Amino acid sequence: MQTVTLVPKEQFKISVEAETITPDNFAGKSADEIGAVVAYEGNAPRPLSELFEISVDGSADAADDVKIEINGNVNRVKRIGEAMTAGLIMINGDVDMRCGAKMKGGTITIKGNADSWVGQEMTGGEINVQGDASYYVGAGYRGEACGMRGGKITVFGNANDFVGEHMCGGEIVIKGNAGIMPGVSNKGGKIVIGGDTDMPGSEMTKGTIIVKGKVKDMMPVYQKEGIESVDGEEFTKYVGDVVVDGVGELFVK
Amino acid sequence: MIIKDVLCPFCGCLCDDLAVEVENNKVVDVKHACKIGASKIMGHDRIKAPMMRDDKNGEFREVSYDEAINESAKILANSKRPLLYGWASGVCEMMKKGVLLNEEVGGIIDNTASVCHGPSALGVHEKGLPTGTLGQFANRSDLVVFWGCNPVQAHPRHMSRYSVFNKGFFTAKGRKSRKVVVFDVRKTDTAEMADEYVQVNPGEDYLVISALRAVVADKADVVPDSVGGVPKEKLVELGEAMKGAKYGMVYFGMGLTQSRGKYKNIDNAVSLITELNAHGKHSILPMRGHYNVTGFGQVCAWETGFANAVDMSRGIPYYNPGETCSNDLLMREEIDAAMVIAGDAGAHFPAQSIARMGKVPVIQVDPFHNPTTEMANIVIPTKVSGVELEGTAYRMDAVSLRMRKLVDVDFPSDEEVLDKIIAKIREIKGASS
Amino acid sequence: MSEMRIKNATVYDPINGINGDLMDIAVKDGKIVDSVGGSAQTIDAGGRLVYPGGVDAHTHIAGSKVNVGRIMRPDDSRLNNKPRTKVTRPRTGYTVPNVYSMGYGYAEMGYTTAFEAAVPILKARHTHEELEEIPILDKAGLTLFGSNWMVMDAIREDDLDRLAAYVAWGLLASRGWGIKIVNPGGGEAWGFGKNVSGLDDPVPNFEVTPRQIVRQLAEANEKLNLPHSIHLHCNNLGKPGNYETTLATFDVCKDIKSKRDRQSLHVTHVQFNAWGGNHWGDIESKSEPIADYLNKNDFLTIDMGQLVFGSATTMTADGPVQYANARLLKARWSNGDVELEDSSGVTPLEYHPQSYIHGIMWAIGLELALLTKDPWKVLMTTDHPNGGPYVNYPMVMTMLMSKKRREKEMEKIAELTFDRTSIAGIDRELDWYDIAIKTRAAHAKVQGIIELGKGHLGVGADADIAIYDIKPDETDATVEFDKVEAAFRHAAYTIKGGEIVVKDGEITATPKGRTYWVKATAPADGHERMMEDLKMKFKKYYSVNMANYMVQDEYVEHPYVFETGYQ
Amino acid sequence: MNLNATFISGRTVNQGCNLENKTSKAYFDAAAYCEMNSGDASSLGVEPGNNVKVTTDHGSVVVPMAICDGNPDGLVFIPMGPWANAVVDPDTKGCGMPGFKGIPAVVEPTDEKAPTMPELMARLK
Repeated sequence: MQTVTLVPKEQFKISVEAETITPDNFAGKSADEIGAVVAYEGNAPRPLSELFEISVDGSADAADDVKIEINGNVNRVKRIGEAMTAGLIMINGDVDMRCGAKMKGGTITIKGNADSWVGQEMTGGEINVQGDASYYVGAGYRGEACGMRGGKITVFGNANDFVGEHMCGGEIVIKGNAGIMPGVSNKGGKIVIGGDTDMPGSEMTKGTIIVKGKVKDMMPVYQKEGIESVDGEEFTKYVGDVVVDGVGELFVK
Repeated sequence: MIIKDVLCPFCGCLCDDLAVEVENNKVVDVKHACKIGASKIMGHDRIKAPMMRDDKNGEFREVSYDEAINESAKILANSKRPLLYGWASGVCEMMKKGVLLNEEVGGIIDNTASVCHGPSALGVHEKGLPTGTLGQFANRSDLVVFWGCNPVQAHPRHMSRYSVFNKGFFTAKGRKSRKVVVFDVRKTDTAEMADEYVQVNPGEDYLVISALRAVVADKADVVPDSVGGVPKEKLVELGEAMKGAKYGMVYFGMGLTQSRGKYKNIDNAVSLITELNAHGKHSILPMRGHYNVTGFGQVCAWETGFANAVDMSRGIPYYNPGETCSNDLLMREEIDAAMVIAGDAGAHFPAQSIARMGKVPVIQVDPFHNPTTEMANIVIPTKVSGVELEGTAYRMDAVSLRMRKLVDVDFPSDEEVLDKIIAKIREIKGASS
Repeated sequence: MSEMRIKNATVYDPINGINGDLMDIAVKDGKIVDSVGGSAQTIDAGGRLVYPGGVDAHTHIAGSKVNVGRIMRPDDSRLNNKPRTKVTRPRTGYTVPNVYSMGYGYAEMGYTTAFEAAVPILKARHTHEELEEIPILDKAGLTLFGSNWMVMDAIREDDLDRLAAYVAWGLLASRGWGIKIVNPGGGEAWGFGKNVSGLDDPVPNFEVTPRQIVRQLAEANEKLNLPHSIHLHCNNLGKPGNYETTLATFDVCKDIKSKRDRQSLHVTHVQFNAWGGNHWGDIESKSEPIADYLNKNDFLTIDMGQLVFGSATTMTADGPVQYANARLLKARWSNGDVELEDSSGVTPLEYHPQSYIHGIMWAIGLELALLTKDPWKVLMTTDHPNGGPYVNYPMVMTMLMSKKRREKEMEKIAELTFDRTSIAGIDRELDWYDIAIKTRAAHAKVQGIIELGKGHLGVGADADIAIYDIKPDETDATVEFDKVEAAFRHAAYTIKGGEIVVKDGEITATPKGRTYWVKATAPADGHERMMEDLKMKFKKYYSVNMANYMVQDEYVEHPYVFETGYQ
Repeated sequence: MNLNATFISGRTVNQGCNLENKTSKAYFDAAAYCEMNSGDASSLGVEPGNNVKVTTDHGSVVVPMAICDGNPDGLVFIPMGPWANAVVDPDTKGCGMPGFKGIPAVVEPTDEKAPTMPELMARLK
């Protein structure tokens, strides 16, 4: 087991792009070697040693034996855990955009809040956000057919608009409220919203959305199917979006 | 001297039939233009000379162009995250230089579309854009819908030249050839002139569009009795009217791009139009604001692959509104310098955004004193494009035309200023590497 | 005076009949010369393959359609990205690259000239703005005339001189190289969401038929003695059973005579128009009757429009076919009607080898090239980016050269493909000389630019030279196709106008290329009648004034004006 | 009494005419006013030209009131410009565009003076 601890040396103001912070990239590296890995502060390349206090405990041959612990606020550090395949990242604070983008495996736990596009285009692995998540949880990049394709994202707080946009697989659980249009244009996967939301499931062709709280604005394009029980709770089941001949299932209290 | 076939450098209509009378190198009369276009060409008080100040609350002092340009270059060259905003009130030739400057400084280039029709581009990424040139609509459209736009106020000649009153090959009766419908949250002047006004609850356009799509798809049975404040029977009637049109045309504006759902409204509207094309011919067009805001999108797309909000910090163009637009960056306080050129962030960004611009050095390149000037450290006055400078502009339908020069002035063009800033930045960066 | 010598070159220069001779090439001031002095810069080709710079007679590299594709597809613009270097600007995009990548990508493959195949006059200014920004390449644009009101009115009124005058004026207005016809009449019909069904289906409201449009434009083309023939995208493209329309269209021009040494009809991306069957379920290849026709007739040429599996962005002035595609595939759809002139559409799609429809399309392109005996009659294209991006040309070249390479591709293609095509049974393998014809010499001949010094290495020609890192006499392309493909992908040297622009596959210089356009004189009285008609149309129907319409000189900063006309 | 309203901003001809004239009185007149219908105005007890204070979660601004009977009840409009910007929503909702329309607002009569453009900007430095 290799544990890499990063402590930000300052509260970054200009965002740092650090797609290099992954278990895959750190496996088997010494603190000095990790310190030499480059991230970008705006347009300026910066070795991680300039940005973080770095310590390494133990060693690992592969990513699945690596744990990265980030102690402090990295709410201006983007792309942490991008495309990681295995291992663990524990962020004891907030994190910036695109955390866990294109993630394939492993686990990211964020103790604080996650900014937009957490788990963008992820295909596997697990992301837990203990605070709130901003826009586009598990969504895609502009113009792409699919957002999230696999894996699981759990947000224990609230999430903003467009949760699971273009989702093609996997699962998103928002324990609190979600902003407008969760599951917009989704083609698969499952979204569970513990609290309230608006306009769920527009253009859903396949997939499941369960809303346990209130829906203020229902999309006017769903066929009501009757009452159905999901995990012991009763919901009204709708099927749609009829405009796109969708067979998506929307469960609303 | 009367100069004919002059293009109007105000709105996206880019009217090209103006006649401008020039005497002793001064514009004395503008014919055929709307009130706004005439006002623009007749001109206003302008900034006389470059100015600088160290403290944004202090007084400006006049400086030479060289000093202002060198100082600007220094700020941009030393910046880790400069924002280059504006661009829409310039010609394409200067926009190309802007894209190059952004490469040189590894910054973000963003144009006024990000507070205007930026969401329309996001809608296009989702669904495309079935459209055409304005003459196509003028000659053919028998059903005209204005959705969340108010051309009487914002594009005063649009209705007479392209969309409503003009006569065309298949629309020989002009206004009588067309049914005009306005969707809006309030009864605008445009709505007053329409055959039908459909009042939509603020922020509920998306729901109304979805309901219309259901009607068009013969699935009205699922539509509830009222959607977005519009009764179901009205929605059915409108949906059927759209299906029955020979050439249906939807023009849309900020009522869709700036209200709840933003680009999803455009996404949904494009789908409606696409689906309607199974019945008759239908097109949709954003009512672009600045006369060449469309041109920036075109130039930026062919130069970088993306139409706007391009982040060059990694040496490769990266685009992601929500992350790389001016207000995203300003609200996160992550820029450390700004250039505002041919656009007025000061007048058109939320106060909180401007307050954040207030904390970093701001370079303004513009002929006129405006709210951005109030926030600027360096001000570099330039020529008024389309009046004092010729060059290319793209009409709202992406037809490019060549703007004419009407009078000569001593001010440098935006392009010349950018050229000099780029040269100076190369000198600074060359010396440090 | 810049001088260069390329020694020990294994040269294939079909226009001059040079077939693999080991020789030296001398260059002076950007042109091929007999010899140069001892102090000339010398490149030792070491027996490696040397071709004239590649020429692409049909591609979509600039203008509104391409930009519509870029703006619609940030998902494409995030592909193939390369940061700027000391020499190059940043590169983005795979199917719709940015202007820089467009030029660099061609040059890296040893190409130096490309023809943008669809330019609406009203949007020609935009096309030229992009063409000027594409580095390195010489280029030209083909102007759309096939659904144009001025054209159709002149044809209905049977006024060939007026038609010819309009063509001459349209080429001037658009700074264009030749007459492009896309789905003749269909663009106008699409103005109200309709299409024409074939050669004899009258265009609504204009009462002329596609047959008349093709025939009369071909006659006008010869009346003006244009360097290129008409360049035709047939009716019914993309529809099963369309090969019959294609064959009938060939016949329309059978007796058209050209004063120039070239075809009198070029039909483009025929792969999309050589389909049998009645619907998607029974679609099959009809490349055989098409190739048979080509084998029996000498008045026409075609290009392949080869399909490449993977991502494509289809873009064409054929508006209705794009709507049909978009609906079928539930894909994004951008339409672009151009008032009085034409239509257009852009739709992204993905070609899947496991789809038999795409498999059949893949087979047809190759069949057309391999079943047609004379290599000069079928140009290699992918109709970039409709059949696939041009960066895949090297792969297509190896497919033409190696049956084994084709078989390797067939392994991943849906079985049903081979019941409906003949590709599996075709043994023909093209050689180095054939490939030189199919990728440069024939393109130059078809476009009429041999006399401008393009597509060959004769004395006086442009010093556009590609040196590939492969020795023809030591390489069996039928087996070593991976090596050949790699060599074609990254030229050892690309020399453009005597300047080394690519070395070892990397861009080393980015000079500006020329833009060719045709200035044709028209019959005087026809011109007069045409201007009268045109003024009326601008006054009543165009949304721009005539004075602001024509492309100004400022937009063609590096022109080469080819003068010709009515005699 | 106060009016609970939905706020929008947008273009007008006069705001357009003065886009390059923003230090002028004409620009102030073109962009510094809040439109509502007669019913809302009388319920607020204000006459055209009387100042009102518009407050949202994002700020507040004082401008003269103007009547526009095209507005439904509870819809108020300030032309795009620095006055409107004082109350718009800066959140870009993940797509780059701040909230210029559809913002919950409270409108009340006031004796406070409407700020000039430089005064508004000075608050932001």
